[in-house]
Amino acid sequence: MSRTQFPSTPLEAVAGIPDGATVLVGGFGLAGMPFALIDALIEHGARDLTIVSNNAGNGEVGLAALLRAGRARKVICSFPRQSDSFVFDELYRAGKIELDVVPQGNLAERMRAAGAGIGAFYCPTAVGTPLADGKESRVIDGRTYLLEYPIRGDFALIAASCADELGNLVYRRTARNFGPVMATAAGTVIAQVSDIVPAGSMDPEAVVTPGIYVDRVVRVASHSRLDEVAR
Amino acid sequence: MSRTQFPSTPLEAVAGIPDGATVLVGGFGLAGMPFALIDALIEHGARDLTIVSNNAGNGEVGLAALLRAGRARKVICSFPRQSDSFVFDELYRAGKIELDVVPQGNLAERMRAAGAGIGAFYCPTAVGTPLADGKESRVIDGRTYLLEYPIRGDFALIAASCADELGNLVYRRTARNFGPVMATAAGTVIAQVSDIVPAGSMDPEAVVTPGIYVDRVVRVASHSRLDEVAR
Amino acid sequence: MSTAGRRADADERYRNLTGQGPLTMDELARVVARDIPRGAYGNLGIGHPTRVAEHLRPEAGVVLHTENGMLGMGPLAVGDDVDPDLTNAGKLPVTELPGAAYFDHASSFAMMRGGHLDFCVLGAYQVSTDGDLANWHTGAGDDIPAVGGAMDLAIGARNVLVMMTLFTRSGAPKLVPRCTYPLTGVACVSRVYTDYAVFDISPGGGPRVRQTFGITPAELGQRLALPYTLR
Amino acid sequence: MSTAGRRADADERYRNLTGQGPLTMDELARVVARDIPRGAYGNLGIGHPTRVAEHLRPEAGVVLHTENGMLGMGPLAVGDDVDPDLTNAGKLPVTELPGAAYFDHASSFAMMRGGHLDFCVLGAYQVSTDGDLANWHTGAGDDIPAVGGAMDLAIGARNVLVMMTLFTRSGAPKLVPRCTYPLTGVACVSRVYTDYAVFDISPGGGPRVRQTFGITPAELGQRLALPYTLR
Repeated sequence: MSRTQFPSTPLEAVAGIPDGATVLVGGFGLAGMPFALIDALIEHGARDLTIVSNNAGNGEVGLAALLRAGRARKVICSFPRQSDSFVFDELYRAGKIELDVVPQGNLAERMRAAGAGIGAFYCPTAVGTPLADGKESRVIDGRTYLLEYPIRGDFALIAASCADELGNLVYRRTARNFGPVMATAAGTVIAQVSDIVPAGSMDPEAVVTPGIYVDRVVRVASHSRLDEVAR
Repeated sequence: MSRTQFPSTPLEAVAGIPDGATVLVGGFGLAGMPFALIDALIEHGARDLTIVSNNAGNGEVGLAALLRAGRARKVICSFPRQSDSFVFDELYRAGKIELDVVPQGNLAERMRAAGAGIGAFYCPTAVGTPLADGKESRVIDGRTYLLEYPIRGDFALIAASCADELGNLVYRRTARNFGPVMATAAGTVIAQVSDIVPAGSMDPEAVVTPGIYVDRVVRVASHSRLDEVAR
Repeated sequence: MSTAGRRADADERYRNLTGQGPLTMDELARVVARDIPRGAYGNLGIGHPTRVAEHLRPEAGVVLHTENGMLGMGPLAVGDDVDPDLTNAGKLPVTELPGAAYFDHASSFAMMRGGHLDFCVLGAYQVSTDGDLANWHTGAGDDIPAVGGAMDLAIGARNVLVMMTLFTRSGAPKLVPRCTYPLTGVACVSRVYTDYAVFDISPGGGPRVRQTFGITPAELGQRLALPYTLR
Repeated sequence: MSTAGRRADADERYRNLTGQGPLTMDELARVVARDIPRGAYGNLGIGHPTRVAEHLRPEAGVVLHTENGMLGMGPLAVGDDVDPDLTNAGKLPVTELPGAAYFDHASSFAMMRGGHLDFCVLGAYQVSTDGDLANWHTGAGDDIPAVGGAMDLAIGARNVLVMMTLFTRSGAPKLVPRCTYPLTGVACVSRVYTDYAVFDISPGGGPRVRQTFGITPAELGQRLALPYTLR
């Protein structure tokens, strides 16, 4: 009915992601990480990807597995270094992956700008720090700002808790994190969800990501991969 | 408990609004218009106000009554001219009120920028039109944008359907409109609501305006003024 | 007449349109509606464009956006369905369809400006043969300027469709080499639906006649007094 | 020991702090917590600052923000309360208090950058006597840069409180005339809580000693090797 598609497997859901694509990947640590879609992307085989995500993988699953498989050319993130980010650390120290570190709020706001048709914006974050290097600055009302440009994805892979038949999404707790803003900022938005419900069974006041932003939805078993990680 | 206050009358709620203040006023037409707070502001007596709102009053109530009482020096809005905007029309044609017309999306986004700590942003709206006059422009990736600055209020008057004891707000249907963005963009945010419920009785996933943005909440009888207008 | 009855009636008339002379605005709304792709998201401007909704078949799954914060807008509300908290951009009471979603003004215009709406249908005072749009201000000195969301829609929707009479009451063409009214947007219109003909507009190429109603392209060119031959 | 028991114990020790020598980080967390105003909204950084939460009295109504999208964060989750979808910025499982609200990353950092948080408490490698903060990067060549939300908090919270040991393990002062580590933010810190003393920082004025723990201001000045006398 709506233009949102409902492929039956994660592999079908990631169809068409080409080599060299920029892929936004939701999640903050493990919460909201679209494990099934990332596994499918590994199986799908696209290479030379630029990955935009808050972290650069935990343990050996999810993003870390994608990196280990050698599929990413570059990571744009706020916080690559974690206690269990050994896959990224090794690739980075070996010079096998490019890293662009962006303050977490700028990462979110630059994707928001991409989704909201904003050409660029003046942001006070990182003024006077090494991350300001090479950026244009401007004083407005006595305060210094840096000019920040949108970050747009060719694709976004996100996880939500539930979709309806129009592609409207709701999330659970802090697993919401980057999903909603990434959904606005990519050419093709692919969501994995635990449930798909009929149109009209979601509270219209509580929809977080309207279906207009969602191109493909695939249902996957709830939290299977998280439970595995937690073990 | 939280820093949100709960005055018992609309008049107490608007206490302290000084002459010359910039006041953001929620609502789109009648939906979401904070009638009780506007009436209280008229009674309170502050003059020489700059009003930021989508419209410039309907009929003789709400904003129109405030304008008729001669309290506003200037209106910043997107759509002053309506079938029943005769109060504003008369003042404007008599040269008794200043008007700054802003495209509706820019009105919203400029308030969002104020609330989100953005110094200015490049926006594609109104390029090549008379509303671009005097604005700085810039070509980014081949497209022309105008530089737009934040609109900040000293106070915001908004209407929501329900608050909890922490000042968290939810709205009803399209009465949500400008309330959430105005709540982020003013020094003191005053909300009229139909109900106040205990902390914990609102779904945390469905809160639209977190209490951090809300300084004062006053309960008023539901829709009394709208019913009156509808008659 | 019921909506279904009206639609059947319009169907009947549509089959006999060619050669019958200029269309009524209701017939034209039917022509516009037939061109909207299944599952598309779009916004119908105030006035004649609103009537396009009556001709959209529910099974086509077209989702309507109203800039005051909603996707999934249904038909105008009557009787007990009237809710002052649920209106369209023209402030008329409307209804909610299953799968609807509400959001605030900043989100609504971010959606619009970010290029997420597949189409909008707008009225116009004038459209230039390069796709410039003039629909917000007559330019008369005593006209109170009011822009609303027109400029945001003009630059935001992927396809800006105009629906208008081709001539003013005094017979002046409204499709013109260069707009004399103040502009709403530059080179933004991709198609113009009029009572005499439908035109495709492409940058630099001049309008292409897609369909005529009771008039030949040659006669059209003559009445429009264009400095070139219509294709 | 239970949280309540731990708090009572800390109370007891706090009464006997003066003259007892440097505080433990837990004792210091207690000192920080006592200074947080009732009903304040704030964010506690990863590491030692997280422990401030244990010393906030529920009746003070302090509301904790976690940048991964929540206000109203409760204590760390244990046992059945652990929910992989509910974590803090350090990716540890936490709980939800009554009146909590969830939002996405763009909203979370808009809140932060917009100056809506009353305070944050951050750890630091160094703080300059002008309030410059260095807490994200050691500057070592093989250190993988990871900034997270540190720069956003540094420029966003109304009061940036730092909590740190005053000396490195090798005895070098961490309150310094000029940071040698890469900066997180410029002139952003307003107060520094350390195991030896609490300092107020104001622009241009040099730090003012607010409280000492088992050391005199003169001894402090000597150990810090500041080019001026502490007030």
